[in-house]
Amino acid sequence: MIELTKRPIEVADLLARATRPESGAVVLFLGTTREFTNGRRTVALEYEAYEKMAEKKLIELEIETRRRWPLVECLVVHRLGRVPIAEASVAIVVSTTHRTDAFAAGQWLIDTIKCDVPIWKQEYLSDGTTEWIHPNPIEGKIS
Amino acid sequence: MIELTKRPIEVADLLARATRPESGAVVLFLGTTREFTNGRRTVALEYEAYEKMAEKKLIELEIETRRRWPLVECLVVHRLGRVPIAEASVAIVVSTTHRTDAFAAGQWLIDTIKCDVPIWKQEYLSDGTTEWIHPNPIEGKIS
Amino acid sequence: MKICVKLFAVARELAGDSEIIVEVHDHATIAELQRAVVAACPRMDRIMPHSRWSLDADFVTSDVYVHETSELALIPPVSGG
Amino acid sequence: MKICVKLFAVARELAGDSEIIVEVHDHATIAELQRAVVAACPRMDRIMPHSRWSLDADFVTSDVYVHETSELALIPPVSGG
Repeated sequence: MIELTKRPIEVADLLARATRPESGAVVLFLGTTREFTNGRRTVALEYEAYEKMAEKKLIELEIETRRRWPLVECLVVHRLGRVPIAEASVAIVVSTTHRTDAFAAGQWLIDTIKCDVPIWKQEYLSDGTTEWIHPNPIEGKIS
Repeated sequence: MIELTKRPIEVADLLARATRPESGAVVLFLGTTREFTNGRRTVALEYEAYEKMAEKKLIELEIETRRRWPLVECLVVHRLGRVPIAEASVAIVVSTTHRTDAFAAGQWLIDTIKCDVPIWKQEYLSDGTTEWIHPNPIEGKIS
Repeated sequence: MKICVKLFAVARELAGDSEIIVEVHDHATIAELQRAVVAACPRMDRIMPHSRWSLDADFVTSDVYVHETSELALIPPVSGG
Repeated sequence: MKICVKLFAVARELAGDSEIIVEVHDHATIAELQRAVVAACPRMDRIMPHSRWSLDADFVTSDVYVHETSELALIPPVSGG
Protein backbone atom coordinates (compact mmCIF):
# COMPACT_ATOMS: atom_id res chain seq x y z
CA MET A 1 0.00 0.00 0.00
CA ILE A 2 1.32 3.43 -0.88
CA GLU A 3 -0.21 6.78 -0.04
CA LEU A 4 0.47 10.48 -0.37
CA THR A 5 -1.31 12.51 2.31
CA LYS A 6 -1.61 16.07 3.51
CA ARG A 7 -2.54 14.94 7.04
CA PRO A 8 -0.31 13.66 9.89
CA ILE A 9 0.70 10.05 9.30
CA GLU A 10 -1.23 7.56 11.46
CA VAL A 11 1.69 5.38 12.50
CA ALA A 12 -0.23 3.20 14.96
CA ASP A 13 -2.70 2.23 12.20
CA LEU A 14 0.14 1.27 9.88
CA LEU A 15 1.78 -0.89 12.54
CA ALA A 16 -1.51 -2.62 13.29
CA ARG A 17 -2.03 -3.38 9.61
CA ALA A 18 1.48 -4.81 9.23
CA THR A 19 1.50 -6.96 12.38
CA ARG A 20 -0.06 -10.20 11.23
CA PRO A 21 -0.11 -13.81 12.50
CA GLU A 22 2.18 -14.90 9.66
CA SER A 23 4.80 -12.20 10.27
CA GLY A 24 7.53 -12.48 12.88
CA ALA A 25 9.22 -9.12 12.41
CA VAL A 26 8.06 -5.58 11.74
CA VAL A 27 10.41 -2.73 10.87
CA LEU A 28 9.16 0.84 10.82
CA PHE A 29 11.17 3.76 9.46
CA LEU A 30 10.09 7.33 10.19
CA GLY A 31 11.77 10.29 8.56
CA THR A 32 11.17 13.27 10.82
CA THR A 33 11.81 16.96 10.47
CA ARG A 34 15.04 17.95 12.20
CA GLU A 35 15.24 21.32 13.88
CA PHE A 36 18.93 22.12 13.38
CA THR A 37 21.01 21.39 10.26
CA ASN A 38 24.53 22.80 10.06
CA GLY A 39 23.70 25.27 12.83
CA ARG A 40 20.65 26.74 11.08
CA ARG A 41 17.23 26.42 12.65
CA THR A 42 14.37 24.98 10.60
CA VAL A 43 10.84 26.06 11.55
CA ALA A 44 8.99 23.64 9.23
CA LEU A 45 9.32 21.76 5.98
CA GLU A 46 7.00 21.92 3.01
CA TYR A 47 6.79 18.98 0.62
CA GLU A 48 5.72 19.31 -3.00
CA ALA A 49 5.20 16.36 -5.35
CA TYR A 50 4.53 15.56 -8.96
CA GLU A 51 1.73 13.49 -7.50
CA LYS A 52 0.81 11.36 -10.48
CA MET A 53 4.42 10.29 -11.04
CA ALA A 54 5.22 9.99 -7.33
CA GLU A 55 2.32 7.55 -6.88
CA LYS A 56 3.39 5.57 -9.92
CA LYS A 57 7.00 5.39 -8.72
CA LEU A 58 5.94 4.34 -5.21
CA ILE A 59 3.75 1.55 -6.61
CA GLU A 60 6.68 0.38 -8.74
CA LEU A 61 8.94 0.47 -5.69
CA GLU A 62 6.52 -1.61 -3.63
CA ILE A 63 6.40 -4.20 -6.44
CA GLU A 64 10.19 -4.23 -6.74
CA THR A 65 10.65 -4.53 -2.97
CA ARG A 66 8.27 -7.49 -2.85
CA ARG A 67 10.18 -9.07 -5.74
CA ARG A 68 13.48 -8.74 -3.84
CA TRP A 69 12.34 -9.82 -0.37
CA PRO A 70 9.48 -12.03 0.84
CA LEU A 71 7.29 -9.44 2.56
CA VAL A 72 4.06 -10.05 4.42
CA GLU A 73 3.11 -6.37 4.31
CA CYS A 74 4.66 -3.27 2.79
CA LEU A 75 3.24 0.17 3.58
CA VAL A 76 4.65 3.51 2.44
CA VAL A 77 3.08 6.85 3.33
CA HIS A 78 4.62 10.19 2.35
CA ARG A 79 3.28 13.43 3.65
CA LEU A 80 2.86 16.50 1.45
CA GLY A 81 2.41 20.14 2.38
CA ARG A 82 3.73 21.70 5.56
CA VAL A 83 5.26 19.38 8.19
CA PRO A 84 6.14 20.79 11.62
CA ILE A 85 9.32 19.93 13.54
CA ALA A 86 9.47 16.36 14.93
CA GLU A 87 6.54 15.13 12.83
CA ALA A 88 7.03 12.36 10.29
CA SER A 89 7.35 13.23 6.62
CA VAL A 90 7.59 9.59 5.57
CA ALA A 91 6.67 6.27 7.18
CA ILE A 92 7.70 2.88 5.84
CA VAL A 93 6.48 -0.33 7.47
CA VAL A 94 7.51 -3.78 6.31
CA SER A 95 6.64 -7.06 7.99
CA THR A 96 8.36 -10.33 7.21
CA THR A 97 8.82 -13.84 8.50
CA HIS A 98 12.51 -13.20 9.19
CA ARG A 99 13.90 -9.99 10.60
CA THR A 100 16.89 -9.59 8.28
CA ASP A 101 14.54 -9.18 5.31
CA ALA A 102 12.57 -6.49 7.14
CA PHE A 103 15.65 -4.36 7.87
CA ALA A 104 17.05 -4.81 4.34
CA ALA A 105 13.76 -4.04 2.61
CA GLY A 106 13.06 -1.00 4.80
CA GLN A 107 16.48 0.48 4.21
CA TRP A 108 16.37 -0.16 0.45
CA LEU A 109 12.93 1.44 0.22
CA ILE A 110 13.87 4.69 1.94
CA ASP A 111 17.19 4.92 0.04
CA THR A 112 15.41 4.43 -3.28
CA ILE A 113 12.51 6.77 -2.45
CA LYS A 114 15.04 9.52 -1.74
CA CYS A 115 16.57 9.02 -5.20
CA ASP A 116 13.72 8.22 -7.53
CA VAL A 117 10.40 9.60 -6.32
CA PRO A 118 9.55 13.14 -7.52
CA ILE A 119 8.99 14.81 -4.18
CA TRP A 120 10.72 18.00 -3.11
CA LYS A 121 11.35 19.48 0.30
CA GLN A 122 11.53 23.21 1.00
CA GLU A 123 12.94 24.37 4.32
CA TYR A 124 11.44 27.30 6.18
CA LEU A 125 14.28 28.73 8.25
CA SER A 126 14.04 30.77 11.46
CA ASP A 127 15.50 33.85 9.67
CA GLY A 128 12.42 33.99 7.41
CA THR A 129 14.14 32.58 4.33
CA THR A 130 13.16 29.43 2.46
CA GLU A 131 15.38 26.97 0.64
CA TRP A 132 14.93 23.99 -1.66
CA ILE A 133 16.90 21.01 -0.43
CA HIS A 134 19.04 19.16 -2.96
CA PRO A 135 20.77 16.42 -1.00
CA ASN A 136 21.50 14.14 -3.96
CA PRO A 137 22.55 15.94 -7.16
CA ILE A 138 21.92 13.53 -10.03
CA GLU A 139 25.08 12.15 -11.60
CA GLY A 140 23.56 10.33 -14.56
CA LYS A 141 22.08 13.53 -15.85
CA ILE A 142 20.59 14.40 -19.22
CA SER A 143 23.27 16.30 -21.14
CA MET B 1 16.08 3.07 28.42
CA ILE B 2 15.57 -0.62 28.86
CA GLU B 3 12.62 -2.40 30.40
CA LEU B 4 11.27 -5.87 31.06
CA THR B 5 7.49 -5.93 31.32
CA LYS B 6 4.65 -8.38 31.76
CA ARG B 7 2.18 -6.03 30.04
CA PRO B 8 1.63 -5.33 26.33
CA ILE B 9 4.33 -3.05 24.94
CA GLU B 10 3.13 0.53 24.43
CA VAL B 11 4.69 1.13 21.02
CA ALA B 12 3.13 4.56 20.41
CA ASP B 13 4.64 5.86 23.66
CA LEU B 14 8.07 4.59 22.68
CA LEU B 15 7.86 6.27 19.26
CA ALA B 16 6.77 9.56 20.82
CA ARG B 17 9.71 9.44 23.23
CA ALA B 18 12.21 8.75 20.45
CA THR B 19 10.94 11.35 17.95
CA ARG B 20 12.77 14.49 18.94
CA PRO B 21 13.62 17.83 17.27
CA GLU B 22 17.28 16.79 16.96
CA SER B 23 16.56 13.42 15.34
CA GLY B 24 15.87 12.98 11.64
CA ALA B 25 15.26 9.23 11.54
CA VAL B 26 13.49 6.74 13.77
CA VAL B 27 13.72 2.98 13.28
CA LEU B 28 11.42 0.64 15.21
CA PHE B 29 11.81 -3.12 15.29
CA LEU B 30 9.01 -5.31 16.61
CA GLY B 31 9.46 -9.02 17.12
CA THR B 32 6.00 -10.55 17.00
CA THR B 33 4.66 -14.01 17.71
CA ARG B 34 4.25 -15.98 14.50
CA GLU B 35 1.34 -18.39 14.24
CA PHE B 36 2.91 -21.03 11.95
CA THR B 37 6.47 -22.31 12.07
CA ASN B 38 7.40 -25.28 9.89
CA GLY B 39 3.72 -26.15 9.52
CA ARG B 40 3.00 -26.31 13.25
CA ARG B 41 0.54 -23.90 14.82
CA THR B 42 1.60 -21.83 17.81
CA VAL B 43 -1.13 -20.67 20.19
CA ALA B 44 1.02 -18.38 22.34
CA LEU B 45 4.57 -17.87 23.55
CA GLU B 46 5.73 -17.65 27.12
CA TYR B 47 8.92 -15.77 27.94
CA GLU B 48 11.02 -16.46 31.02
CA ALA B 49 14.05 -14.40 32.05
CA TYR B 50 16.90 -14.38 34.52
CA GLU B 51 15.64 -10.89 35.19
CA LYS B 52 18.57 -9.46 37.12
CA MET B 53 21.06 -10.55 34.47
CA ALA B 54 18.77 -9.72 31.53
CA GLU B 55 18.42 -6.14 32.80
CA LYS B 56 22.16 -5.86 33.31
CA LYS B 57 22.88 -7.19 29.82
CA LEU B 58 20.32 -4.87 28.22
CA ILE B 59 21.85 -1.87 29.99
CA GLU B 60 25.30 -2.93 28.75
CA LEU B 61 23.92 -3.33 25.23
CA GLU B 62 22.39 0.14 25.28
CA ILE B 63 25.76 1.57 26.35
CA GLU B 64 27.60 -0.40 23.67
CA THR B 65 25.11 0.64 20.97
CA ARG B 66 25.51 4.30 21.91
CA ARG B 67 29.30 3.85 21.79
CA ARG B 68 29.11 2.43 18.26
CA TRP B 69 26.56 4.82 16.73
CA PRO B 70 25.56 8.42 17.56
CA LEU B 71 22.02 7.85 18.85
CA VAL B 72 19.56 10.48 20.01
CA GLU B 73 17.39 7.90 21.76
CA CYS B 74 17.63 4.16 22.34
CA LEU B 75 14.68 2.26 23.84
CA VAL B 76 14.46 -1.50 24.35
CA VAL B 77 11.43 -3.20 25.89
CA HIS B 78 11.15 -6.99 26.20
CA ARG B 79 7.95 -8.63 27.28
CA LEU B 80 7.87 -11.53 29.77
CA GLY B 81 5.15 -14.05 30.51
CA ARG B 82 2.55 -15.13 27.98
CA VAL B 83 2.39 -13.29 24.65
CA PRO B 84 -0.54 -13.99 22.29
CA ILE B 85 -0.19 -14.37 18.51
CA ALA B 86 0.63 -11.14 16.60
CA GLU B 87 1.58 -9.22 19.77
CA ALA B 88 5.09 -7.85 20.19
CA SER B 89 7.55 -9.71 22.40
CA VAL B 90 10.28 -7.14 21.89
CA ALA B 91 10.35 -3.52 20.74
CA ILE B 92 13.50 -1.61 19.86
CA VAL B 93 13.39 2.07 18.94
CA VAL B 94 16.44 4.08 17.94
CA SER B 95 16.45 7.65 16.72
CA THR B 96 19.43 9.28 15.03
CA THR B 97 20.41 12.26 12.97
CA HIS B 98 21.14 10.07 9.93
CA ARG B 99 19.05 7.10 8.90
CA THR B 100 21.87 4.65 8.14
CA ASP B 101 22.88 4.71 11.81
CA ALA B 102 19.32 3.97 12.92
CA PHE B 103 19.01 0.86 10.73
CA ALA B 104 22.48 -0.41 11.67
CA ALA B 105 21.99 0.15 15.40
CA GLY B 106 18.52 -1.42 15.42
CA GLN B 107 19.67 -4.51 13.60
CA TRP B 108 22.77 -4.91 15.77
CA LEU B 109 20.67 -4.56 18.93
CA ILE B 110 18.15 -7.25 18.04
CA ASP B 111 20.86 -9.61 16.75
CA THR B 112 22.84 -9.20 19.96
CA ILE B 113 19.81 -9.45 22.25
CA LYS B 114 18.96 -12.77 20.66
CA CYS B 115 22.46 -14.07 21.44
CA ASP B 116 23.40 -12.60 24.79
CA VAL B 117 20.39 -11.73 26.94
CA PRO B 118 19.15 -14.52 29.25
CA ILE B 119 15.54 -14.72 28.07
CA TRP B 120 13.87 -17.95 26.97
CA LYS B 121 10.84 -18.56 24.83
CA GLN B 122 8.51 -21.50 25.27
CA GLU B 123 6.02 -22.29 22.52
CA TYR B 124 2.51 -23.45 23.29
CA LEU B 125 1.44 -25.48 20.29
CA SER B 126 -2.10 -26.18 19.09
CA ASP B 127 -1.70 -29.90 19.86
CA GLY B 128 -1.36 -29.08 23.57
CA THR B 129 2.39 -29.62 23.78
CA THR B 130 4.96 -27.04 24.80
CA GLU B 131 8.50 -26.63 23.57
CA TRP B 132 11.56 -24.57 24.50
CA ILE B 133 12.97 -22.78 21.47
CA HIS B 134 16.70 -23.01 20.88
CA PRO B 135 17.33 -21.06 17.70
CA ASN B 136 21.02 -20.38 18.29
CA PRO B 137 22.92 -23.24 19.92
CA ILE B 138 26.02 -21.74 21.49
CA GLU B 139 29.24 -22.59 19.70
CA GLY B 140 31.74 -21.17 22.19
CA LYS B 141 30.47 -23.47 24.91
CA ILE B 142 31.92 -24.30 28.29
CA SER B 143 33.61 -27.70 27.93
CA MET C 1 4.40 21.52 -32.33
CA LYS C 2 3.65 23.09 -28.94
CA ILE C 3 4.81 21.15 -25.86
CA CYS C 4 3.69 21.90 -22.32
CA VAL C 5 6.31 21.10 -19.67
CA LYS C 6 5.33 20.69 -16.03
CA LEU C 7 7.66 22.44 -13.59
CA PHE C 8 8.21 21.67 -9.91
CA ALA C 9 10.10 23.04 -6.91
CA VAL C 10 13.12 25.16 -7.89
CA ALA C 11 12.24 24.88 -11.62
CA ARG C 12 8.76 26.22 -10.93
CA GLU C 13 10.19 29.12 -8.95
CA LEU C 14 12.77 30.00 -11.61
CA ALA C 15 10.10 30.02 -14.32
CA GLY C 16 7.54 31.78 -12.13
CA ASP C 17 4.89 29.27 -13.23
CA SER C 18 4.00 25.60 -12.77
CA GLU C 19 4.31 24.96 -16.51
CA ILE C 20 5.98 26.38 -19.57
CA ILE C 21 4.88 25.98 -23.19
CA VAL C 22 7.56 25.85 -25.86
CA GLU C 23 7.59 25.27 -29.63
CA VAL C 24 9.71 22.41 -31.02
CA HIS C 25 9.81 20.65 -34.41
CA ASP C 26 7.74 17.53 -34.98
CA HIS C 27 10.47 14.97 -34.37
CA ALA C 28 12.14 16.69 -31.44
CA THR C 29 13.94 14.76 -28.69
CA ILE C 30 14.11 15.50 -24.98
CA ALA C 31 17.50 17.15 -25.58
CA GLU C 32 15.96 19.54 -28.11
CA LEU C 33 13.02 20.20 -25.80
CA GLN C 34 15.46 21.09 -23.04
CA ARG C 35 17.26 23.59 -25.30
CA ALA C 36 13.90 25.15 -26.16
CA VAL C 37 13.04 25.50 -22.47
CA VAL C 38 16.38 27.16 -21.70
CA ALA C 39 15.94 29.49 -24.69
CA ALA C 40 12.52 30.50 -23.36
CA CYS C 41 13.75 30.86 -19.77
CA PRO C 42 17.54 31.27 -19.60
CA ARG C 43 17.54 31.31 -15.78
CA MET C 44 16.73 27.58 -15.85
CA ASP C 45 20.05 26.75 -17.49
CA ARG C 46 21.83 26.32 -14.16
CA ILE C 47 19.55 23.53 -12.89
CA MET C 48 19.64 21.48 -16.09
CA PRO C 49 22.90 19.60 -15.29
CA HIS C 50 21.27 18.18 -12.13
CA SER C 51 17.74 17.64 -13.46
CA ARG C 52 16.02 14.70 -15.15
CA TRP C 53 13.08 14.53 -17.52
CA SER C 54 9.94 12.46 -17.33
CA LEU C 55 7.60 11.43 -20.14
CA ASP C 56 4.19 10.10 -19.13
CA ALA C 57 5.46 9.80 -15.53
CA ASP C 58 8.58 7.75 -16.29
CA PHE C 59 12.14 8.98 -16.31
CA VAL C 60 13.51 9.19 -19.87
CA THR C 61 16.90 9.84 -21.42
CA SER C 62 17.73 12.75 -23.71
CA ASP C 63 17.44 10.79 -26.96
CA VAL C 64 13.74 9.95 -26.51
CA TYR C 65 11.26 11.58 -28.94
CA VAL C 66 8.49 13.76 -27.58
CA HIS C 67 4.93 13.97 -28.90
CA GLU C 68 2.23 16.58 -28.55
CA THR C 69 0.19 14.11 -26.50
CA SER C 70 3.07 13.26 -24.12
CA GLU C 71 2.96 14.51 -20.53
CA LEU C 72 6.39 16.03 -20.02
CA ALA C 73 7.96 17.25 -16.76
CA LEU C 74 11.31 18.61 -15.73
CA ILE C 75 12.43 16.88 -12.53
CA PRO C 76 14.94 18.84 -10.44
CA PRO C 77 16.97 16.83 -7.86
CA VAL C 78 14.41 15.16 -5.61
CA SER C 79 14.50 15.48 -1.82
CA GLY C 80 11.60 13.42 -0.47
CA GLY C 81 11.79 11.17 2.56
CA MET D 1 31.38 -25.52 50.19
CA LYS D 2 27.73 -25.52 49.14
CA ILE D 3 26.88 -23.68 45.90
CA CYS D 4 23.37 -22.79 44.83
CA VAL D 5 22.89 -22.71 41.05
CA LYS D 6 19.95 -20.91 39.49
CA LEU D 7 18.20 -22.86 36.74
CA PHE D 8 16.07 -21.51 33.91
CA ALA D 9 13.92 -22.79 31.06
CA VAL D 10 14.85 -26.29 29.92
CA ALA D 11 17.43 -26.61 32.74
CA ARG D 12 14.76 -25.80 35.31
CA GLU D 13 12.41 -28.36 33.80
CA LEU D 14 15.04 -31.09 33.68
CA ALA D 15 15.95 -30.50 37.34
CA GLY D 16 12.34 -30.06 38.41
CA ASP D 17 13.33 -26.98 40.42
CA SER D 18 14.45 -23.40 39.84
CA GLU D 19 17.71 -24.04 41.67
CA ILE D 20 19.99 -26.87 42.63
CA ILE D 21 22.48 -26.96 45.53
CA VAL D 22 25.69 -28.92 45.07
CA GLU D 23 28.81 -29.48 47.16
CA VAL D 24 32.20 -28.57 45.63
CA HIS D 25 35.67 -28.12 47.14
CA ASP D 26 36.79 -24.65 48.23
CA HIS D 27 38.78 -23.76 45.11
CA ALA D 28 36.41 -25.18 42.54
CA THR D 29 36.09 -23.77 39.04
CA ILE D 30 33.00 -23.44 36.88
CA ALA D 31 34.05 -26.66 35.09
CA GLU D 32 34.08 -28.53 38.42
CA LEU D 33 30.78 -26.99 39.43
CA GLN D 34 29.28 -28.20 36.15
CA ARG D 35 30.48 -31.75 36.82
CA ALA D 36 28.92 -31.60 40.28
CA VAL D 37 25.61 -30.45 38.80
CA VAL D 38 25.60 -33.29 36.26
CA ALA D 39 26.49 -35.79 39.01
CA ALA D 40 23.53 -34.55 41.07
CA CYS D 41 21.17 -34.47 38.08
CA PRO D 42 22.42 -36.69 35.21
CA ARG D 43 19.53 -35.68 32.94
CA MET D 44 21.13 -32.23 32.62
CA ASP D 45 24.18 -33.65 30.87
CA ARG D 46 22.65 -33.29 27.41
CA ILE D 47 22.13 -29.53 27.63
CA MET D 48 25.61 -28.75 28.93
CA PRO D 49 27.36 -28.62 25.52
CA HIS D 50 25.03 -25.79 24.49
CA SER D 51 24.80 -23.94 27.80
CA ARG D 52 26.81 -21.10 29.31
CA TRP D 53 27.45 -20.12 32.92
CA SER D 54 27.03 -16.80 34.64
CA LEU D 55 28.66 -15.53 37.82
CA ASP D 56 27.13 -12.46 39.44
CA ALA D 57 25.12 -11.87 36.24
CA ASP D 58 28.05 -11.96 33.79
CA PHE D 59 28.95 -14.77 31.45
CA VAL D 60 32.07 -16.59 32.62
CA THR D 61 34.37 -19.23 31.13
CA SER D 62 34.95 -22.65 32.65
CA ASP D 63 38.28 -21.78 34.29
CA VAL D 64 36.80 -19.12 36.61
CA TYR D 65 36.74 -19.87 40.36
CA VAL D 66 33.47 -19.92 42.23
CA HIS D 67 32.84 -18.65 45.76
CA GLU D 68 30.12 -19.37 48.27
CA THR D 69 28.97 -15.74 47.93
CA SER D 70 28.82 -15.84 44.11
CA GLU D 71 25.44 -15.84 42.37
CA LEU D 72 25.72 -18.66 39.87
CA ALA D 73 23.36 -19.59 37.07
CA LEU D 74 23.31 -22.12 34.28
CA ILE D 75 22.24 -20.37 31.05
CA PRO D 76 20.75 -22.71 28.42
CA PRO D 77 20.69 -21.39 24.82
CA VAL D 78 18.76 -18.12 24.95
CA SER D 79 15.79 -17.41 22.67
CA GLY D 80 14.59 -13.92 23.51
CA GLY D 81 13.52 -11.37 20.94
